[in-house]
Amino acid sequence: MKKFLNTADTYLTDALAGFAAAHPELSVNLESGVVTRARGAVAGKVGLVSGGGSGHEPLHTGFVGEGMLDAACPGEIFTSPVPDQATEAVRAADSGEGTVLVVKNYTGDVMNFEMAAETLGDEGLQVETVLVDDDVAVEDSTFTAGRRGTGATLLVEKIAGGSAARGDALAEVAEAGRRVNAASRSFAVALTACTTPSAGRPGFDLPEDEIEVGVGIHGEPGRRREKLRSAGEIVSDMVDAVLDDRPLESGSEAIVVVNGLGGTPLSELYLVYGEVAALLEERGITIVRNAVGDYVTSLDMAGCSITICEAQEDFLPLWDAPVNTPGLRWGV
Amino acid sequence: MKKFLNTADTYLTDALAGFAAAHPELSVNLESGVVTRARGAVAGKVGLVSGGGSGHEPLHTGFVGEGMLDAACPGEIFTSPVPDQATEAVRAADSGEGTVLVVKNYTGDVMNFEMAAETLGDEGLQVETVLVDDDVAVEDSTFTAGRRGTGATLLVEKIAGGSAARGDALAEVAEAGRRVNAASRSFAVALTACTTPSAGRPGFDLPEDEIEVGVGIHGEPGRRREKLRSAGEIVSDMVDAVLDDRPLESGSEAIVVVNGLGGTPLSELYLVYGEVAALLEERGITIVRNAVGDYVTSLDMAGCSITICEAQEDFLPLWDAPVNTPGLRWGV
Amino acid sequence: MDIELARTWVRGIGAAVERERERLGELDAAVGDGDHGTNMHRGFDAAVAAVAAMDPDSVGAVLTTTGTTLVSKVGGASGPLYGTALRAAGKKLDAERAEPAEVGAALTAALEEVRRLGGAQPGDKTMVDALAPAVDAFVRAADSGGRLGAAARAAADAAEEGMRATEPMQARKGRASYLGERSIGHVDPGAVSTALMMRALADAAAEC
Amino acid sequence: MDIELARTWVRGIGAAVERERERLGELDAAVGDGDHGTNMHRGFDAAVAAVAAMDPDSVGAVLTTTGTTLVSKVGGASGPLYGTALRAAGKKLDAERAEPAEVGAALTAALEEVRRLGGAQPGDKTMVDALAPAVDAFVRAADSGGRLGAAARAAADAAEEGMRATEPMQARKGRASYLGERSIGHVDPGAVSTALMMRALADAAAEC
Ligand SMILES: Nc1ncnc2c1ncn2[C@@H]1O[C@H](COP(=O)(O)OP(=O)(O)O)[C@@H](O)[C@H]1O
Ligand SMILES: Nc1ncnc2c1ncn2[C@@H]1O[C@H](COP(=O)(O)OP(=O)(O)O)[C@@H](O)[C@H]1O
Ligand SMILES: [Mg+2]
Ligand SMILES: [Mg+2]
Ligand SMILES: [Mg+2]
Ligand SMILES: [Mg+2]
Repeated sequence: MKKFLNTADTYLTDALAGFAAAHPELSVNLESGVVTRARGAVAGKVGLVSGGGSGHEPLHTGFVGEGMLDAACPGEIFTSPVPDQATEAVRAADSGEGTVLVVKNYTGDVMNFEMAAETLGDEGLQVETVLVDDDVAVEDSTFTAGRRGTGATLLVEKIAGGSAARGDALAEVAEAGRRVNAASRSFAVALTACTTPSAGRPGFDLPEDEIEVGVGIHGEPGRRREKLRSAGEIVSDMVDAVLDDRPLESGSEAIVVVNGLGGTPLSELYLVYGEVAALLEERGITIVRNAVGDYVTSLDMAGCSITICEAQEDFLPLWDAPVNTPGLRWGV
Repeated sequence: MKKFLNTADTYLTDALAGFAAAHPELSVNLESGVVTRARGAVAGKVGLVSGGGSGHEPLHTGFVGEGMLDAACPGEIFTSPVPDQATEAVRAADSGEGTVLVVKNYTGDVMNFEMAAETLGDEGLQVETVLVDDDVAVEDSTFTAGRRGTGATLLVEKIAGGSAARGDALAEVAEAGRRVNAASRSFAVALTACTTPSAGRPGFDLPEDEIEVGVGIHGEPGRRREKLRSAGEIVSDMVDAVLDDRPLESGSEAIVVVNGLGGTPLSELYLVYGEVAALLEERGITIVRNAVGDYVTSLDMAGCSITICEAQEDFLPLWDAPVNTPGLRWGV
Repeated sequence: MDIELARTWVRGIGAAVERERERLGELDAAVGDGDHGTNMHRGFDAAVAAVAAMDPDSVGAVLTTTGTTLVSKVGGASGPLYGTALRAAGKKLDAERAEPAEVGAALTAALEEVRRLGGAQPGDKTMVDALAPAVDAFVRAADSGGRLGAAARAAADAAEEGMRATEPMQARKGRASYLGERSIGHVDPGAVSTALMMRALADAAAEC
Repeated sequence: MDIELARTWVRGIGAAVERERERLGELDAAVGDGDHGTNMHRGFDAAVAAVAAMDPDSVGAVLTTTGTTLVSKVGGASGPLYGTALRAAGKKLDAERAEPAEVGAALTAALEEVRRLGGAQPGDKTMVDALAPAVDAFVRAADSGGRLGAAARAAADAAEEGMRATEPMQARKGRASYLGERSIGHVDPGAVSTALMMRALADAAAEC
């Protein structure tokens, strides 16, 4: 395993310590991993909290700050946080107006956050959960744990964050998040497996001429293995998968995220974006906003995901609203 | 070779086409590769132009925009641009106040930009060149081509960009850039080699337990090969190399850049930053600003560089000044 | 089952998980995200310490503390499932000693909790495929007058058989379900850890 | 040398570079950034086309166009060096024919331009280590009354010898100098491309 690390066991806390050192505007509890804004909950504002396994940086810790999350609770690598972390994060985020909890749809995440929500409910805190399940590589049926939460999380957290920041009420913030999720679909492919510090070697072996298609963000193998083809062909399949699941008519407007999985350089992501843009143009879909970069990663995996979100009218001002976080920053 | 690409020959133009599609606020000449602000030169403002080989994205194209560059001229991958590209970029950036050309110190870059500057001089345009040479892995002696320009380029372009944006005159903008360069030193290590599309395979073979120490940003081997050690040990050597070359006294203030080379995930960069922060604290040096992320990359190389810049008084307001580019954005 | 035996059981699981940590991780890497070994290890490390530090007044207290520790240390899918299951089992055993039938009722409560929380049916390729036959075997042995050791041995055997039976299954719950047909041909890591837990009980109760 | 021979020379370099593209890249990867093959290929591809499309009125025009094309297509270190060198050579040959001594003077001008622009001394492990002995051998052969073919052959032989002599050198110019002692043991890619260029001249002038 080739990584900058001291020991596998301290990887997470060491990385978090560095994050804390780099971002004095945030407050980082190195014991629990919970990250909050240094100034605490914002009076009169609905809280927004997210969390999940680590290894997806900048998600979620990198999205804490003005215009986005109030707190994040990262778990161990690829392991959903425990309920205690989630309750700590929500308590820190709650100013009395209630808190929206953004949860990616994984069995572990759902269960742990549910337990946290019960505890918080018992304490009299209002908590609304927004479940993100955008990954069309997984069929949403009784034969699976349901679609996974992946790239759309960026959109949900930014737009719900904008809604909370402008003073919307708890139900409205949650509703904004849910509508973004409902309007979004994603699909990912991996060129290489990723290596968790504890495993010390890649999660799967992938020959030089093969790729994993329909992967998630936890280093698991995808739906199928294919021969490596040209970017144009790969991206065309990805866009088809996304739009087959949730068609967009000619004339619609979309927000597109081309998200790197951690080991793919920016130039390749732009190349992929160019293919997406051409394909959507052919279909008469206008891309009104885009984000190209590493947002929801899978450690050092080479690969990318494509998220297409129908840009419903009220999404754009909330996407454009000021944001000041380590991972996303504009307008302030 | 595992990359998202169509053909090796079209890699660069395809990536640039995607960049153009993603950033309508910029104007991209797909023939020459020159990127300018869509609204052109800013009246009354000194122009700021940079360029160099491609493969370092977001540098330089991703730093075109308000508060930073007016134009960038990317060459082929790891190949300095030709004089025609540089002249096109400078002409687009020049509003009559003269233009500062940021050039990284490589034989090819220096010669090509010099030829461009001669041509531009003949046309009556005023051009000042700022040479960036921060990489202490290379001795600055007659036995080498001199220190390379690497991570400090981010600082030079941002701070000179801030100087130009606030209306400083040509000589002042150039002087700001030169002083940032003089105040900065960098050092990089690679965990893996990178693969150029045209070569199709890694530039060198590196066993699982070895790293290249003192690498540049063009996939070349480093000064020496070493056993992989803990992040703490590696970073300690890197910081020593930087500060041995340009010592900072206890009590000084620094801007620190921990820069990913393209294939290293953000969590590792933060881990490295944590080590740097601890080492500088031990030496009594206060980090007053930091940037942790991929800024000056080497395609898909896993590795990082550390840049330490003495934060001279006037640097901070210029670093903090608003910037709105694809690769760096705050304050607007 | 007395308090000391409960403690020995927890320690036994801790030792088994320590020993099998890497294998659990590899099994999970094949169909999931590879963290089941470290998850179980982190949880039972803490649980063993918690149980050693406490002065329990009932068998159930040992299991409840173990469950609570798992919930607050493990995360992922296995943390809440094993954690609440053990808490449910603990609630049933509020005396200093428990007869085999009472232990059987506690294990039944644990299984119900796993099924309620996770919603998995037998055949979905989860820990349920090891736990359900194990609980069934335990209860049957205890009901027919079997001693703790014998019932636990029957349970461990059944758990291991159920664990092996997950190999040809296609997963319908948890991360492995994302793989669809590609999940076939791999043993479920949670079923393996369940089998380890039942075997640890059998070993702890071997003399009873 | 007449105009046609100059064209044949440029085409010959184009073919050699096409053939050796990969090797030039590999040599450059060992001590530099691996682009020398694609750089030369891109440049001479364009130069061959430019020279084919033009209707030159002098030998020098062919070389000047080649040089200008290299400057505007290659980039890197080799682009300006080879480009301005060929332009300097071209300026010396403004007639339809050039005698061997005139070609020798043109090559001398090219070498001077490379040395002026790049600042490299013989022994610095650059193209100069192939070009300097080649020009020297050419001029000596021409001065002693040798015909173009013989002078060019002497130059090509000297270039190849000079190229091979770069292997044990430690680089002091260009990217290879960044490697310090690690640059020892590799042939300089620019010296190789220079040798290819001189050999292409010898081949084009074989019958002269
Ligand atoms: N819905 C479920 N019901 C029962 N068991 C489940 C369920 N989902 C997952 N599991 C079990 O959890 C195990 C995985 O645990 P672990 O790897 O620790 O968590 P995660 O899947 O969150 O990474 C699986 O092997 C399976 O036995
Ligand atoms: N200062 C110099 N003087 C003469 N030749 C040089 C100098 N620097 C580099 N070269 C030559 O250029 C060659 C490399 O060319 P190329 O790879 O195309 O450009 P770059 O080094 O910019 O990638 C070297 O092998 C060397 O022969
Ligand atoms: Mg997990
Ligand atoms: Mg080059
Ligand atoms: Mg797992
Ligand atoms: Mg080169």
